[in-house]
Amino acid sequence: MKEAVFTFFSLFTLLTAAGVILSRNIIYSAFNLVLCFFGLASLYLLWGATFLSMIQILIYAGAIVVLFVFVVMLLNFEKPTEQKTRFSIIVLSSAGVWTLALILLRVLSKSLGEIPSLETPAKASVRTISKLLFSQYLWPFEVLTVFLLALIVGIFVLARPEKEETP
Amino acid sequence: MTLIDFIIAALKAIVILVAVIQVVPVMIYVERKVAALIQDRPGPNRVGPFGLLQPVADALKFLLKEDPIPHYTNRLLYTLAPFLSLIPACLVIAALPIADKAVLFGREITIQIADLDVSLIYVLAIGSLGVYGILFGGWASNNKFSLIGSLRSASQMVSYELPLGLAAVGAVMVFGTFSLREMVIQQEGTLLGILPNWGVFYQPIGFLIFLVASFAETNRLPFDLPESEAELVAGFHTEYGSMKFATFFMAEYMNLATMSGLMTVIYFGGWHLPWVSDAKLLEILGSQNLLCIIQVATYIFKVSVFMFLYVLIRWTLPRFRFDQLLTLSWGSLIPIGLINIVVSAVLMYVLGGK
Amino acid sequence: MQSIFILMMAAPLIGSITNGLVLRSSEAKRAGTLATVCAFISFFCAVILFSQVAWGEGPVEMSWPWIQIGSLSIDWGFRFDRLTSVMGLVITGVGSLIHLYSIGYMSHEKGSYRYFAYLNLFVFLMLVLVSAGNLAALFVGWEGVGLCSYLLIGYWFEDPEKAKAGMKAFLVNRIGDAGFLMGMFFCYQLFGTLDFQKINAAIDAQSGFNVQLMNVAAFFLFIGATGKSAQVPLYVWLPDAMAGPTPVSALIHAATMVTSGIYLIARLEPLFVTTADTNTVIAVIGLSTALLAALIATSQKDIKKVLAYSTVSQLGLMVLALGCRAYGAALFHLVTHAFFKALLFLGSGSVIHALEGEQDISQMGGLRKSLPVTSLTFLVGTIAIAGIPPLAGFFSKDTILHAALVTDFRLWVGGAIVATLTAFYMFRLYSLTFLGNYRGHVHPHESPWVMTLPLGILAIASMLAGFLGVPHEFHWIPNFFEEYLKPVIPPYEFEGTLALSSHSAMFITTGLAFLSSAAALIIFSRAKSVESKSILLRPFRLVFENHFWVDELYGILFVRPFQVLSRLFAVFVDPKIIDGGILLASRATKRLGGVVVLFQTGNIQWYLFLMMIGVVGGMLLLLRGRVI
Amino acid sequence: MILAEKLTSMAYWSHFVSIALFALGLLGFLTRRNALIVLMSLELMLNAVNLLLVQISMRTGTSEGIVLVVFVITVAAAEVAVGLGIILNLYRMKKTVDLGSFRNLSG
Repeated sequence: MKEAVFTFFSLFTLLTAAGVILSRNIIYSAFNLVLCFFGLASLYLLWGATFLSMIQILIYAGAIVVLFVFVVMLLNFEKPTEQKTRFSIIVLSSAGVWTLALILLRVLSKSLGEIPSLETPAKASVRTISKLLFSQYLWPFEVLTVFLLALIVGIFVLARPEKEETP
Repeated sequence: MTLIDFIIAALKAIVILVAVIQVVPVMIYVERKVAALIQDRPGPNRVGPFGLLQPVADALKFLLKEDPIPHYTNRLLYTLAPFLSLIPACLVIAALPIADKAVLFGREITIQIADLDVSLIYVLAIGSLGVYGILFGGWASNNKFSLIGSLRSASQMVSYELPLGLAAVGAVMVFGTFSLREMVIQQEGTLLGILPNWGVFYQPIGFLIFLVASFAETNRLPFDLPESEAELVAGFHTEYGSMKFATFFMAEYMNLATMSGLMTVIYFGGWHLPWVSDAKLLEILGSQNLLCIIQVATYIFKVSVFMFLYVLIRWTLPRFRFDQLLTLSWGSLIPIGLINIVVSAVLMYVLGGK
Repeated sequence: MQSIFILMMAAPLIGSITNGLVLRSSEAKRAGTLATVCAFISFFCAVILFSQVAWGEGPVEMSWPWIQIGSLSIDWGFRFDRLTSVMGLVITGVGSLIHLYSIGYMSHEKGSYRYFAYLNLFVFLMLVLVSAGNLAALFVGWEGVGLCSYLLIGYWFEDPEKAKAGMKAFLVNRIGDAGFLMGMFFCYQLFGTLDFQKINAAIDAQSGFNVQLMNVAAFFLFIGATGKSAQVPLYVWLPDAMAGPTPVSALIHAATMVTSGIYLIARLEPLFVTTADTNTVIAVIGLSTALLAALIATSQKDIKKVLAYSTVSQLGLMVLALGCRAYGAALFHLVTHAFFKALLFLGSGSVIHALEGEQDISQMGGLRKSLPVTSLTFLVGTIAIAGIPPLAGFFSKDTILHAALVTDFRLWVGGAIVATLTAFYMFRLYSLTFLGNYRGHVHPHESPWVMTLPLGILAIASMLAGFLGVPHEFHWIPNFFEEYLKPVIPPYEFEGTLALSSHSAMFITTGLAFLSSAAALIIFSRAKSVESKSILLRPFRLVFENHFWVDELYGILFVRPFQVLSRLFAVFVDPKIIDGGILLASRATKRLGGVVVLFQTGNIQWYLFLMMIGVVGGMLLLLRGRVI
Repeated sequence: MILAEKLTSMAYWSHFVSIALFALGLLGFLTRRNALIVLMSLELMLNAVNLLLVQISMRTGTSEGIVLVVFVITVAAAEVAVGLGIILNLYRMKKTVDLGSFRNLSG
């Protein structure tokens, strides 16, 4: 049962991801991206990371893709035309990417397969995560907050309409 | 998980969902009646006694009307959009604890579809997905009014999710849990002997922020910018008719219900009667099922009060301008929410816990 | 007392900064007044300090850390003792008079604030030099006054000749400074300190030091002194330094800066007393300088050049005294020389001022009538320098000659010749300038009081200063100067038998001075032209007039090869080898960049593609078939 | 033990899923010329790594991976915000988001 659900959501995720990169219409790409994130959230749920699953939906599906769609709509006033990619590039890239994937698969399944697995999947409770965040990972956490502050400033500068040249 | 469990869960889901969907006809009637009351006119009074069957007539009208799809639209998304709007609204209900538990056939059944340990985040997360229906609907309509409505909706949603989340963080700090059920259970009893032990007394400011933000999240007046009929014809659903429009309509009322339910759960003690503890009530009534019915009734009453508040406000306050809307969120609600968190944290530290 | 000391140092510095950086007043009177007031403040402080040192509690000392590297520790040490007080009084006293004089001399000059700023700065740095407590601090003042000298010689830098003269002075001094530095290093090596007190104390306490090394150290320090004090072979810059304004020549190139070499050696008296070999060198160099310069001076036509060579000659005499270990005598001559040479320079300045810049004595003559004050004071100075009693020069010169006589009879003979020649060329100068008939065309006029007042004061000083240090022959008058310096410089001691009794030696030299003065007066007072008619003397005159072709010799020996070498570097080494190397590097970089730029397409996907290829390649390399 | 075995096999397929997801993202990045889709592909790659982190973390019972994922999500959100801001500005400049037309940095 669990395997079936797992397989279903894995395939769902991969198919929608393929949809993201293959769609001619960018709005379908965005739509596929939402579905892909849902699939990922489900996978997280299956692995027992409930909190992360919710966060995945809240941030990725609820905020990031909304931004994407928002920008797509903004740009839609004059339809952006995308030129076709050259066939040679596609072939070369695919070859490289799948070589890399194969290597990674071999390496990961070899090295990560040796990690001892627990009898039952662990539960990452919010409490554990927050304790870690505020003790062991406090420093990265604080750095991240500063980073976000810098980001806000950066976005503000980026988004500000260009000033009229005043003589 | 045995088959029986599965069947019980499915039944529970179906029953609660069907029950919640009944909010829609009731709300249609209430809304029209209240509007009439405020505008000093009789309102619906032809179909049935006091016009009580008006919702049925409306539903029939929606079902029987022709359902055209304009040729310039994106067919797939145009058709999908209303359901994208409705599905999250239905999904959210799964996390709301309606009552404690009932005993049927020797089994204890919690009156809640799914008792997640992160149900508050779940509600916020799924609730934030409702925007896709509006976005895709507006985009697929291929109509400038619709598109502008969608854009407004997107920025509004993103802007108001933040104060909503910040207000919720305050409550989470007070209760120390993300589980809505836990929160309700903690709100039993009295505070300082006089007040009911409700979240609103711990987080008054948080509650106000939550309330304001919930109006924006449900696209209700005074924040119904995505569909403001004075500017954008009908906003994102300009091109929609018959049952598709009705679906949007349903989604809106469902969202209203879930938001009210959420506020009830977080801030107003959920299924608890004020000043009376469950144990005492059980002693008086002598039956768990009876207690459960009373709890459900209490819950429905509290939710109704909020729904009524929504309706009242809709017909009393004027609409905001869009920039005012955004300034309200980024300029007032978010800073206040942040300050609320800090002050709550300090107070909790000083007073030692809850 | 320390505050007075600080005030003495600070006053000229403040004046310099105010004039040079703050006010920048174009009016000579305003800038000059400020500078003069500062110089006088400094002088009064020096007087107070002098009284303190002479009758009060002794030397004033201050120091604070300057350089601390490992065991090397150098302080900013200042010490105002008796020797310093003598120098300080000369510097500030003569200096302030020259400041006053400059107001008049520079009155026609535009932008003379620069001049006064330099002059004040010079006084400050000279005070640093003479009050420094160690060699390093002294070196700061040493270089500082060199800088001021350079700036003031080249004050009229629009004239390339004058700018070049400044450059020459600076470069020649560099050679001496290199010697000074070497001497300093040797001193540190020998004594482990640069502090004068400690060095002198160490030498006094034990004689276990390597005499050879001490000789070397003393020799190098003396090379430094030859540079600054214009001795053979480094004297050539001083005559050219007359390109500067005349008061500058008076202050820097006659009275103070050029004597800093003498001061340095006197300061390190215990070191030099013990180094016999070096003393011989010093004495010989001093005597040869004195002779050479005196000979050249007899046939110069430029009034300032005559005085310049006279200065070199007198400095040679002082160095001779140093070589004879008569440090007190040298210092005494330094003081008297400061007075009368400053007087002579200022007098010549007054003449030049009166003749609107004319310096050639063939264009002068008979100025006695038109410039009475100048003429009279100049005469006093001439008599003083000629060594005719009872004026200052007689006493100081006699002390030196006596020391030479004691050391070696040959030195005394040379010294006596120098004294005779001095009297001769000075009276020649006086006669050609002030006696006879006027040969020039400009209408001369007497200078204003700001210029004549210093002349008068200096004339009085030249007349009376000699009585401060009456030689031992007149043993009924006490030698105040020697007594005063006793704690710092032990008085000179008689040794061995003399070839000539000191009294007869004195009579001989004085007589020779009288005779040569009279001869000069007779020959030149009625002369129609400057050049002598005698065929017999012509070759000598040719040699003297051209300064023994020393400049030309140096040109051939040092300057030309150096120029050739520089040309080689400028034409070949720098553009071809150094620039070529750099260009090669830059061109190689550009070529390489041209290759690498092919990868920089500006397309982000291309970059990621390359990155991916890199990752794949790297992983394959790392694994080397271990997994696959 | 049976559960453990299952988990191992599930782990294997999880690796496969995350690597495949990563490959798809990389492919999208390399071949698509629309800047928005390139940005989406970037998100796919980040999520592939997240998936791997989650499953390793949950399998070994440590929460470090989860914390890392939280960090990654934060940074990803920030990156998208900046990226979209840049894309909007680019669009304002050239009226297109085709990456092929932004080659001003070409050497």
